[in-house]
Amino acid sequence: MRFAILSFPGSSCDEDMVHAVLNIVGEGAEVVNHNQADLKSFDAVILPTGASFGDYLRPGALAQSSPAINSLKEFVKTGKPVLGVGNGFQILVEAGILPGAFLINKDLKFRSGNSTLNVENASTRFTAVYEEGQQITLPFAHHYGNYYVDKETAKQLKADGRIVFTYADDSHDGSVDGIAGVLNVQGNVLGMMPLPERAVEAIIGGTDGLPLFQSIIKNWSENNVSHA
Amino acid sequence: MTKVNVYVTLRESVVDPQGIAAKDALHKLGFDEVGNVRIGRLIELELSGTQAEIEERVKKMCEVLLVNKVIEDYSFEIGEVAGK
Amino acid sequence: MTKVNVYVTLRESVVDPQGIAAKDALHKLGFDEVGNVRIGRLIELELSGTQAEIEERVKKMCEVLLVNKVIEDYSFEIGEVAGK
Amino acid sequence: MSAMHEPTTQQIKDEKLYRQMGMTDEEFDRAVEMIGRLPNYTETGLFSAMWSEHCSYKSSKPILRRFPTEGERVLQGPGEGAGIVDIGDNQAAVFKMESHNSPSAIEPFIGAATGAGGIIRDVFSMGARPVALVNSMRFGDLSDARDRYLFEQAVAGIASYGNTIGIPTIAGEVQFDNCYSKRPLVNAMTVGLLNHEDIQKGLASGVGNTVIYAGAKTGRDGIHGATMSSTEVAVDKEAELPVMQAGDPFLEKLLMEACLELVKSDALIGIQDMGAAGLTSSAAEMASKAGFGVEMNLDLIPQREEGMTPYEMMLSESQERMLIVVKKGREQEIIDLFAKHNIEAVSVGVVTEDKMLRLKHKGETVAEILADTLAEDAPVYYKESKEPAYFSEFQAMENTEPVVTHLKETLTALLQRPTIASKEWVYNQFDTQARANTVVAPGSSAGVIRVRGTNKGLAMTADCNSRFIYLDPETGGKIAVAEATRNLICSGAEPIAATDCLNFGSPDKPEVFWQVEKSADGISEACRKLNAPIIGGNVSMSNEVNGVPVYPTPTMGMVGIVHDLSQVTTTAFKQAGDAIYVIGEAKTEFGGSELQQMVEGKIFGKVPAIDLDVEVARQKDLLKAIQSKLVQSATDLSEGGFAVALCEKAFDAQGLGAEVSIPGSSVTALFSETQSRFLVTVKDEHAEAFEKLVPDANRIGTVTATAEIVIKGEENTVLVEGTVEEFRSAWKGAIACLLNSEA
Ligand SMILES: Nc1ncnc2c1ncn2[C@@H]1O[C@H](COP(=O)(O)OP(=O)(O)O)[C@@H](O)[C@H]1O
Ligand SMILES: [Mg+2]
Repeated sequence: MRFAILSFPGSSCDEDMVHAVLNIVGEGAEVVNHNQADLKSFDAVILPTGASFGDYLRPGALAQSSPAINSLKEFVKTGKPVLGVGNGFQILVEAGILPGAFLINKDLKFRSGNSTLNVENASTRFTAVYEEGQQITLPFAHHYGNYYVDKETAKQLKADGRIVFTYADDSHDGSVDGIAGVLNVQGNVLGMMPLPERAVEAIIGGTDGLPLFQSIIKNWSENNVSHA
Repeated sequence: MTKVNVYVTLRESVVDPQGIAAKDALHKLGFDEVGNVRIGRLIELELSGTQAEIEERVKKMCEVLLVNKVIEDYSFEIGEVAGK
Repeated sequence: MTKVNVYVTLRESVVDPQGIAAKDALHKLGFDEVGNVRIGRLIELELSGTQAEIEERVKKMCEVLLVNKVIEDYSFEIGEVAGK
Repeated sequence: MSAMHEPTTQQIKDEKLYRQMGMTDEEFDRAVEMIGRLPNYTETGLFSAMWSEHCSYKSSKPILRRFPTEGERVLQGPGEGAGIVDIGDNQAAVFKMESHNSPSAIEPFIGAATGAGGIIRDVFSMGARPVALVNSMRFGDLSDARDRYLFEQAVAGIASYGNTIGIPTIAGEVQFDNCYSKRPLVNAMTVGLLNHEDIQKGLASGVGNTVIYAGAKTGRDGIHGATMSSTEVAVDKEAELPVMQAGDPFLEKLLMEACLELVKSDALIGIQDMGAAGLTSSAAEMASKAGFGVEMNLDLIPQREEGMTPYEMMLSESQERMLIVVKKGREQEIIDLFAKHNIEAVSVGVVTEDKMLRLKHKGETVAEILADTLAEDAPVYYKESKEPAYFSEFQAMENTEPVVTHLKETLTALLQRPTIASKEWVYNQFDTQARANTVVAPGSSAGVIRVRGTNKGLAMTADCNSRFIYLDPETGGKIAVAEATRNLICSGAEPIAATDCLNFGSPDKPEVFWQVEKSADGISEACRKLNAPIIGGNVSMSNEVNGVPVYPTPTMGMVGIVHDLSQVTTTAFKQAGDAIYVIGEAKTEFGGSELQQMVEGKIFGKVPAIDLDVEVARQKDLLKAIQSKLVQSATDLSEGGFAVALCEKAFDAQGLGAEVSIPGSSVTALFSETQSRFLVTVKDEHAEAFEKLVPDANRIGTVTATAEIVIKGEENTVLVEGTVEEFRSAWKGAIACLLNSEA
């Protein structure tokens, strides 16, 4: 499988994602620059975390001026998987690809650490290798991790099974209904604030992020085997 | 160049963590007469064009980039339009 | 309750990285007519008191808490003063 | 102000205008003598900046010479942007620590942020990729609102810069004492990695080569920052201060990536960041070090504001700027390289043979001074040194125990002291895991990152107990070094080199200068013995409020190498049933201790003694035991002594506790800060082997499966008994609690 790690100026954790996918998970991964942005040949796109455009104005906002956003929107339409973590999630939300918006953390401070998450939906292509209701631990690091959607939308998301992860502890930073990760309507785009790429090796932060990547790969190989 | 002030505020339905913190701090400092506090953004732009052009363009900038309509509202004020 | 808008802007000589980045983004999006962009804060306060009281108190709030005078300037506008 | 309105050379001399820029009469006369004429306004500015303490180290040079700076691993000692040590496999670690105290006293967020930004630049200007940040901070005791504000904002400022640029903060320290009230210390350290062939130096060599300016535009901000940081800041005169130089971490991220690409180019001759004294120091130093001259056309400098004078441009401390020398004819490709990263780069000058720093502006030569004169010929002061009266008084005192009535309450109170309490409130605001290499995040003795592609790790820490240094600078200096190496050893690392940040009061006070000298002696001796050469550092003098100097605070930053990542060890208990050992015996030594400060409200007397030979032996033994995988957890005993360290080992260990018995007088056994001690746990099956390797270790108890702390004294009397949870909650919430307190 070939992953594009879509990097904007300031997306400082792009290399971390490449490392996770390429060296640990063992699939193809390369950084794609936001200016070049030909995504067609890739099987999946990941928007890594970091502070694209310095998080200025609103996190994820200024990335909307990059040519890559249009290619990304095209890519989303193909139905192939797109994952945005941390700042990558914020970019997806600002682009309108995922619902909601981000506010500053409830206590106004940048926060980092580990959060315990509930896997709310283990039947998505991003979570199939987890168990439904499983609790996992993933690192997080953000200043605007306070996810907002209006009540109606939240209800709808829940009804549609599009809330993929929720915070099981008090590390939600104010997020509506403790939402930590959501899916788009088609089910091929996942955004999440916790950072699975920081939890793929025991030496640095556990391995609870691994099944997420394995799920994507499993789904891909199933589809591609049936095509063959 | 004409100066335009864009005022971006959080929508009423959205909780404003900064506003709440500011209100608490003001109360602690003895400013008990303060009720609600909301913190928004003031964007000062300099740009060229006629009044009508500016109006249209600034609106577009807000919609496309400067404002996140999911959580924010905006208004703007155009200063004296400079001749060309 | 009376509404007061406080406008907080970065002092001219202080670099505004946010403004610079926003300007670049606007240019990339085709808004070439935009010159300088500066990003400040808009603080909306609700408070009680007479016009004179409000004026004095808001000034104090700005000096003590709302504005960082080392790098910021401010001005404010008092809405219609509500009767008591 | 245009150049035309600047004072004439005669006015500068007659009206002694140079004094406003921080130059003394003697220094001005020296400058006049060296150039053989009166300097104009711009030139006077160049002298004042380059001859400030911050740039010239004029009063600290004689002290710095005492430091050991060489070692088999040292590839670059003091003198460049950062020092470099070999870590094997053709790789090297690059690091340095720097202060940003004055700016942080005025505007703590920006001051601390730009401090972090500056030291990151120092490291990537050597060709190294910054991989980790460390900080060391001092504030008043948080009872004052201004001190709370300074603390909160400085932490947020460091966090903002490091988090935005994407470099993890993996270690640090914060201590609180009212001697720092309204005069915080904010020291930031960056550690980078490079391959040997990529080492860069700040050299302007090769006649005809091109000088390129890259990065942010120059504004009127921070003019005379270098002189400011060498003088006491009057806190209530904010309005008159120069405009703060705000930082832009996003721009720096782009600049960093561009520079790291640039170092691979064979067109590059030299590179240096524009730090204190901006263009002046980078140009003069690059020329002087290389033995050439530099001529720049100031009209070409990218300017943020209109009508800037040469004086303003040369002294601006706008952030995120680099000065670069490239081979003649290769300019465009370098400019293109920067453009690709969205960074402005412009050719602004050439390297010349005549060793002059020559500046042109609007067709005229506005400054012409030998680069060496600026960079090398600052006066060197041998300041007067005098032993303060307090020292002999304290030395004459007997060691006594502070009076403690209730042991458990005292322990709980100690755990709540902000200097001892959990620093989670601080480090939770830092991205500690960016770059996905963090093996040990803040919360243990030292931070550890892995070196990708190897099985090695780098451990790092910053330490300084300034109370000890105040009471007895020489002993205190040794302790600062020893504490830093202990923190590394306890993490499984072998210390390889050190950096420092010498924060003191005014060196014009003989008593302060005595503190500088004595602590430097102590530091030097300990660094020699502990095999940690000092490869770079920074001096920050005149940290005073209303004429009262802060405690002498020569912070030590230290880096160690973990030879095999499986040897990484942390503070927390690992397993019930493990044997608990203490290495070293407690003596009644409370001078400068946390308990003394808490009980007496002041510090006095003799500080704990340190025998460096004992220290070296114990550290060697313990490291050997750790490397032989005999040790489950390790920590050194520092502030608060044994009882605090024992609790800390339980705080991060889910569901585990301890039961121990300790001999001797209970207050001493629990709270004394006797040096060279460690608390270690060992699997029962390894006990014998461990004891053989570490002869000074005494088995005192066992890790228990119940989350309780039970400390018994002589004849089995219970000294302290309580749940881990009650101690933990006192320790964990203390800082947040102090910050939320009113008044
Ligand atoms: N400002 C800070 N930044 C990052 N980490 C910090 C900071 N202050 C303290 N820490 C971390 O908290 C832990 C405890 O610090 P400290 O009490 O100074 O430890 P020690 O006594 O072992 O030197 C360490 O892991 C340290 O790195
Ligand atoms: Mg310490």
